[in-house]
Amino acid sequence: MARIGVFVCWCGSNIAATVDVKEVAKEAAKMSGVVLSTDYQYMCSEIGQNLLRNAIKKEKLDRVVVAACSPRMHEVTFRKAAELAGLNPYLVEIANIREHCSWVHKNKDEATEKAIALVRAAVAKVTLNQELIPGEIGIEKRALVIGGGIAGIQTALDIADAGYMVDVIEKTPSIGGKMAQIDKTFPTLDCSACILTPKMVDASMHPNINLHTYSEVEKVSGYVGNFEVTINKKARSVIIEKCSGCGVCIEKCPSRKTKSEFEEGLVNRKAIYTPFPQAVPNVPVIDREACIKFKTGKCGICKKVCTAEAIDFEQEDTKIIQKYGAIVVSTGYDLIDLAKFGEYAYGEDPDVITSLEFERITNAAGPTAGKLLRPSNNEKPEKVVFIQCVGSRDKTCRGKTYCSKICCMYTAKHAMLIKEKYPDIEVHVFYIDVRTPGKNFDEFQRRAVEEYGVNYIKGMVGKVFPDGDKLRVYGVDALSGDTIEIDADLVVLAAATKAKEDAEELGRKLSISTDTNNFFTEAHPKLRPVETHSAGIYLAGACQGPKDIPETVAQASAAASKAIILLSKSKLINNPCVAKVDETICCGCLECTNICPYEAIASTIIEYRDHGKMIKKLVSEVNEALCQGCGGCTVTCRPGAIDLKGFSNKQILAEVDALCF
Amino acid sequence: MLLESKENLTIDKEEFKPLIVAFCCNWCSYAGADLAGTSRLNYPANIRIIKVPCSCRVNPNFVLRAFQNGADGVVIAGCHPGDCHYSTGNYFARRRLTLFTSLLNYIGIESERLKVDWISAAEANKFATVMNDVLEKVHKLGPNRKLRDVRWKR
Amino acid sequence: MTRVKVNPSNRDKEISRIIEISGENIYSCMQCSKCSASCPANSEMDILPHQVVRILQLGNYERIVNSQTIWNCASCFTCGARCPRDIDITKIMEAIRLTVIRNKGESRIDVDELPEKIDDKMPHQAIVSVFRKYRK
Amino acid sequence: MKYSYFPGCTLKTKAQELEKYALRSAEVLGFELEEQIEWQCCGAVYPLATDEIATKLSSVRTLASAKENGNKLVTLCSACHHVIKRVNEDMKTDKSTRDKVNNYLNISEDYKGEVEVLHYLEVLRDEIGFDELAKLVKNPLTGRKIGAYYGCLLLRPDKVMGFDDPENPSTIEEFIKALGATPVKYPYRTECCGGYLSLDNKDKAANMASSILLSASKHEANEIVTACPLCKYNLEINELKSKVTVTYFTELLAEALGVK
Amino acid sequence: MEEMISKMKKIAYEDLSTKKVDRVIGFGKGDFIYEANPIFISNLEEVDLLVWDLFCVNNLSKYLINELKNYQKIGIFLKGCDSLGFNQLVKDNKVDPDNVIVYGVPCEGMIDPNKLSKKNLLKDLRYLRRVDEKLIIVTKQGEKELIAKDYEYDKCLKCKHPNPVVYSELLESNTLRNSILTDDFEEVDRIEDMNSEERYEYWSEQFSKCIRCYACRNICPVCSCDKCIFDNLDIGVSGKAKVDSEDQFFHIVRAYHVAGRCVDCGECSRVCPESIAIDKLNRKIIKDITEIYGEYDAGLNPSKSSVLVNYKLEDFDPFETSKGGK
Repeated sequence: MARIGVFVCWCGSNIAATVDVKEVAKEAAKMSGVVLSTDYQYMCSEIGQNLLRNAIKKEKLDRVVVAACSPRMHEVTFRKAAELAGLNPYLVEIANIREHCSWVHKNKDEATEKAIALVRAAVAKVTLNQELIPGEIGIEKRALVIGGGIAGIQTALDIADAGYMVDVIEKTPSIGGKMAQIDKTFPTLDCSACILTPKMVDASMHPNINLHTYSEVEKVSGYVGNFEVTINKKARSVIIEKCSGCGVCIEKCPSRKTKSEFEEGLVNRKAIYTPFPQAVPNVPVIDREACIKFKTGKCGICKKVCTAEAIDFEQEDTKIIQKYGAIVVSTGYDLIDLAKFGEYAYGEDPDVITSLEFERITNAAGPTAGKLLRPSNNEKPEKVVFIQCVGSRDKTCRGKTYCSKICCMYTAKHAMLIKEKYPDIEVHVFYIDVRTPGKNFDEFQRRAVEEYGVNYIKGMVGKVFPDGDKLRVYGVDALSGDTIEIDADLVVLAAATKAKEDAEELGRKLSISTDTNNFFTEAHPKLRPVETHSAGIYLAGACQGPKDIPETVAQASAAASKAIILLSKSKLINNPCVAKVDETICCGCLECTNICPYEAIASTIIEYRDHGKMIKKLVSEVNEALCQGCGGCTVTCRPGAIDLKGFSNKQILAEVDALCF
Repeated sequence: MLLESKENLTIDKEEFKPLIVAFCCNWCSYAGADLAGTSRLNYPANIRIIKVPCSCRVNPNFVLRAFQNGADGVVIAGCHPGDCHYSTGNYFARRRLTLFTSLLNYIGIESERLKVDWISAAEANKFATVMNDVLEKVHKLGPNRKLRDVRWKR
Repeated sequence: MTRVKVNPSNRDKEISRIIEISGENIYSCMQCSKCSASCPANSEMDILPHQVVRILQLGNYERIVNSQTIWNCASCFTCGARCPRDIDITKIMEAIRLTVIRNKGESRIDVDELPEKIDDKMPHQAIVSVFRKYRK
Repeated sequence: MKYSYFPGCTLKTKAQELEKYALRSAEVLGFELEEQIEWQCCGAVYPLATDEIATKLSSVRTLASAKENGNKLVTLCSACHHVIKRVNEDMKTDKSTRDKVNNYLNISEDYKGEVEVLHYLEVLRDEIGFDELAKLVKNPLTGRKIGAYYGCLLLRPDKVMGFDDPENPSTIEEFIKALGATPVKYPYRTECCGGYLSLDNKDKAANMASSILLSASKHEANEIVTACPLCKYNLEINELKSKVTVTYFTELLAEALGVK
Repeated sequence: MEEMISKMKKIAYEDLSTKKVDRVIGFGKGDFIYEANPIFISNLEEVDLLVWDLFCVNNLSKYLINELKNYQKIGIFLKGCDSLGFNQLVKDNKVDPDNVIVYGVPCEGMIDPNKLSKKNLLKDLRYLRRVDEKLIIVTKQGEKELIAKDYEYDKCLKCKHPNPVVYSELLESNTLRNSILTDDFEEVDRIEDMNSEERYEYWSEQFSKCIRCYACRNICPVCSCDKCIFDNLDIGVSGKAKVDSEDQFFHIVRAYHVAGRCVDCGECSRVCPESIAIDKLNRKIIKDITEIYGEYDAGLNPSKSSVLVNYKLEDFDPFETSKGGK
């Protein structure tokens, strides 16, 4: 028989004014298993806790119910107190007679009656409580950063500076990401390369950072502190260690038909290439789809000219399996495909370009060496039209419902860059709303209007008619109601940002969720913005939602510090309220494995003896380190083989019974 | 005799204090109920809350047991879809309970007696409103005799 | 210029009628004016399509029905095709027209007027369309 | 292959060529257009109001009779196509319209949007294939520069019509190419011709039509083809101002197939 | 029919004699002409006992669970509806498909002896044969031609899978019967149309007939737990007392346990000695699933997860009263 002690708290008058605590204690004393029932003004106070501890020792209590405030307030307090008295903390239950009773009811009789019922339920539950002992898990002191843009670079540098090893996985041949493509950054107009490339070099030189470029995550298993990741290092066909980066191979390569990804397709690149001159590592890669040697077997010029003997046509993809304690996802974003926006003639007329293409055109290291030229005829444009919100704030299937956040600022930047170099070019910006929250942002945009004379027109463009060598832009000024027609030479579309195409797939590998737009979901939109629902996995940058560079860097450092906090611990304590399988009942249907959000349930084959015969049986098995205790599996289990410690079927049924008493 | 029993019935109805058992998920709805307390919002005392880790922990068995043993109504409250502490728990709960509530209704249990709703930790007002609403509807329906175990005292 | 009185009570009457007939949510509109920019008939419109929606949002039904805009809409569906908020403005225009012509004696075109407006090449289709669009 | 065929009023009066050449060409191309018995005018404009039922009935009758015959329904006139296709979509997806219409019509089996509605051009493109069509051409229209004029009704709303990319279509250009002529892409090919405005507001319609003709002639088209009698009318009365002639696509087809 | 029987015998004989299988599960004749019972064959001489007629309604798939404990490789004759159950057994890891050879038997609908009995045709029945839509029946009184549909099991009238959906060998490649494409759930609608009092009354009456024999559970190919929750008093969920609330609890939970997994084979109702309308519970859930989550496909694909262990973000939400959270 259990020896239960019930302690009813007055909480000053908070409870006692509405609930007859003496009556509650008196009724509780009559309940089955209760050997002590008492009340006190403030159970959470030092004296109250001592009362509890002494009673446990003196009355040899093996279970405790505290009727007080919400368990969200003081469950931890009372459990600690019990533990100090030598009682397993999970043998303590709280009856919430303040938030759920005295504070919400007025009638004293009713409130008292309810408080008694709540205590009865807690007593019924605690009778079935069992000692629970949390497990401990070790932590692999190494972090993985997925994505080598500015977010990934910053995260890696911060974690590495804290003294932990970091591996960075980058899908493309070089780190740098979108920021490497950008010309100038708002609102200061400093050169993007000038601030990014030193960081790229720092990352490559840091003794604690390992770069895996041209690589992808193939598989992730394990759990917080103990992830096991399989990385697929794609065959580069160039031996990194041997290559001196002289570039002769690129110069001599005869294949020149592939559009350069880095230059947004404005120019072509070779089959062997480095994406851009400042690439890190500065080692070329052979694009096997484009390479003549790989397509026809003939050629191999690059190999002949390479004095370092770095070219290796036989190289194969290699797999690296590595353990990590923490993972930071920083895979960035893309621009949406504009094929569906036929009214803007993108793809139809070469002088209609995206904002990212514009970045390349205006970039001194870009295909036009920074001169603003029309792609159609390489002449300087006289009139340039910018159209914002192409696909942003768009409820139709063509676009995205959200605001892409960065376009207002970069469009103002683009307009200013033109005006600064070529004051004679007319610049018009069509916008729906100008949104410039951010330090010095609005001042920046106003400067474009007030000092540079950029013509801002509120309204979307209806259609861009290619007309001879001009682009006839039809719009409306929504404010004046005037219809507008501009003979433009260049039209720049601020295409909406979107999550990476493979975000959902990566999310599945990592067991982290994506929202309706495929951006990764943070654990809490306000209070846990860089964490995910999976412990040990953090988010940095635009993979979580559209972000500009300052925000991305801030979030990257935040994610890094979260990872550092985790890695700096010597061990992790588990929540012991986890699922447990009764193998004798489990029928091996494995439905529970389907719904576990943490992949904490796996199958295993057990052997047992039945009537002298060894029988093999398929059953589910819970990995207690992974289980977070949601209990969803228990409901899929028809025979009731899987149960949740601390919230078992019997415990909850006992509570139901007690409440219906 | 007949008249007498009729009288008894009306008195019964007046004194009828419905019992509502509410299963609240720890992270949203239970916290929402706490906030209702902190905000001193009123709702009737006949609502009794059981804490579960997640709405996906609520087994239909629990609901049936509550009705068997005397509950006049049952509430299941969880985080809003998309906000589940365990990412996906309430999505499964939503499917299960969509089918289960429909099934109970099909068996003849008035749909007002089993209420499922999503209540966030911030929605103290919603918590109180939902509870008041359920109580009012159940009160109108009168004591539940369906599924009741005759051996149970209440 | 007189100050326009915002009249939210109109939402209960004519405006909600328009919303009901059109089946479109006028409050989705964020005034990007792409409809107006796209409209091939905008030069004949004293109130541009996006302004029509805005004025409906403000509840000024009178101003809308007295405008030429609704009668110069050719129902070419370009506005709705391009609207980023997925509003079929054509349906709103139609709904406004209907609130007028469904009233007795409010037909926009008279049968007697027809002969002078028709030439012998004009297809039936045009006449049927006009009957459907301008009278009930 | 046999199709149910809905001609529409205009094709029996002012736009007889559109039909005549379509039927002749079909014969050559090896499919049959079986004119429906007792068809009624489609109403020329699709009833945009959610609460209109009566104006949708004639289209549903047409559709239901095609269903009875077990055929796909083919149309020629853009307007009829637009109306019937959209009503069909309503019958497929909008339960309240479906129930009301079926209640009213009281046909033996409820109509639920089962019939596939095809424009003649879609038959050429999807059922016969432009490659196949090109093989059957007897008099290739080599050297002729022809602009396609789509207008509104075939293309929009894309969600329902699903004819082609509404902003940048290519079906008629491919059709022209199949006949051996040179298609001319000009920016105004999807703009509105003014439609029924030409009855009450002639100037406006004239304006709208002229911009289309100007755009086509600027891109050196000598001819324009269309599928809509009203478009043809609007463009034709302004034809004089430019040197572009306007014909039905079926006329062009018949010419190339040698049955004109 | 005779042709089918000889095919069955041939394949059973072949596979047993070549040791391809060491056990065959099929149909044999019972005591009455309108009875066909499962038979289990290991000896070649027993192959001759195999029959196939219009009473082979039994779903044999579940016998595999027990038989596979003692035999290595089993050949089994399965109809369309049985094959769905087989797939579910595979999905629930109750049967390893590698150890089973499924002889697919296309079915043209089975005849319900109760329906014959109601027309007084059962007593002197000698012979029954089906010719397309007609039923040729020979009794003492002579031969008679009936409309087959009038005597088929209700479940056969709504058959979606007259042909097996999975098989190793198909005994007859022709489809003998058209499948019903859209289910009308008319019998469910009729209950839904009642008010809640009437519904409760209806079901109370149904459930109170229950003698808790568990035949419905035992025949069901998706009720395959080793230890059913209703046989496990220790778990504290349910008792065995014969009171209404326990019976109601049993039937509701049974229906819920097969939700999304039930293959609608109708065996539960068929075997119920008290004729409880068990399938009307199952079919209500199937109707809901079809309407809310799209086409019902339990038993079609053993690798696809069932409705209740799956979700979509955009699932229909009957509960949302106000937007909140995000």
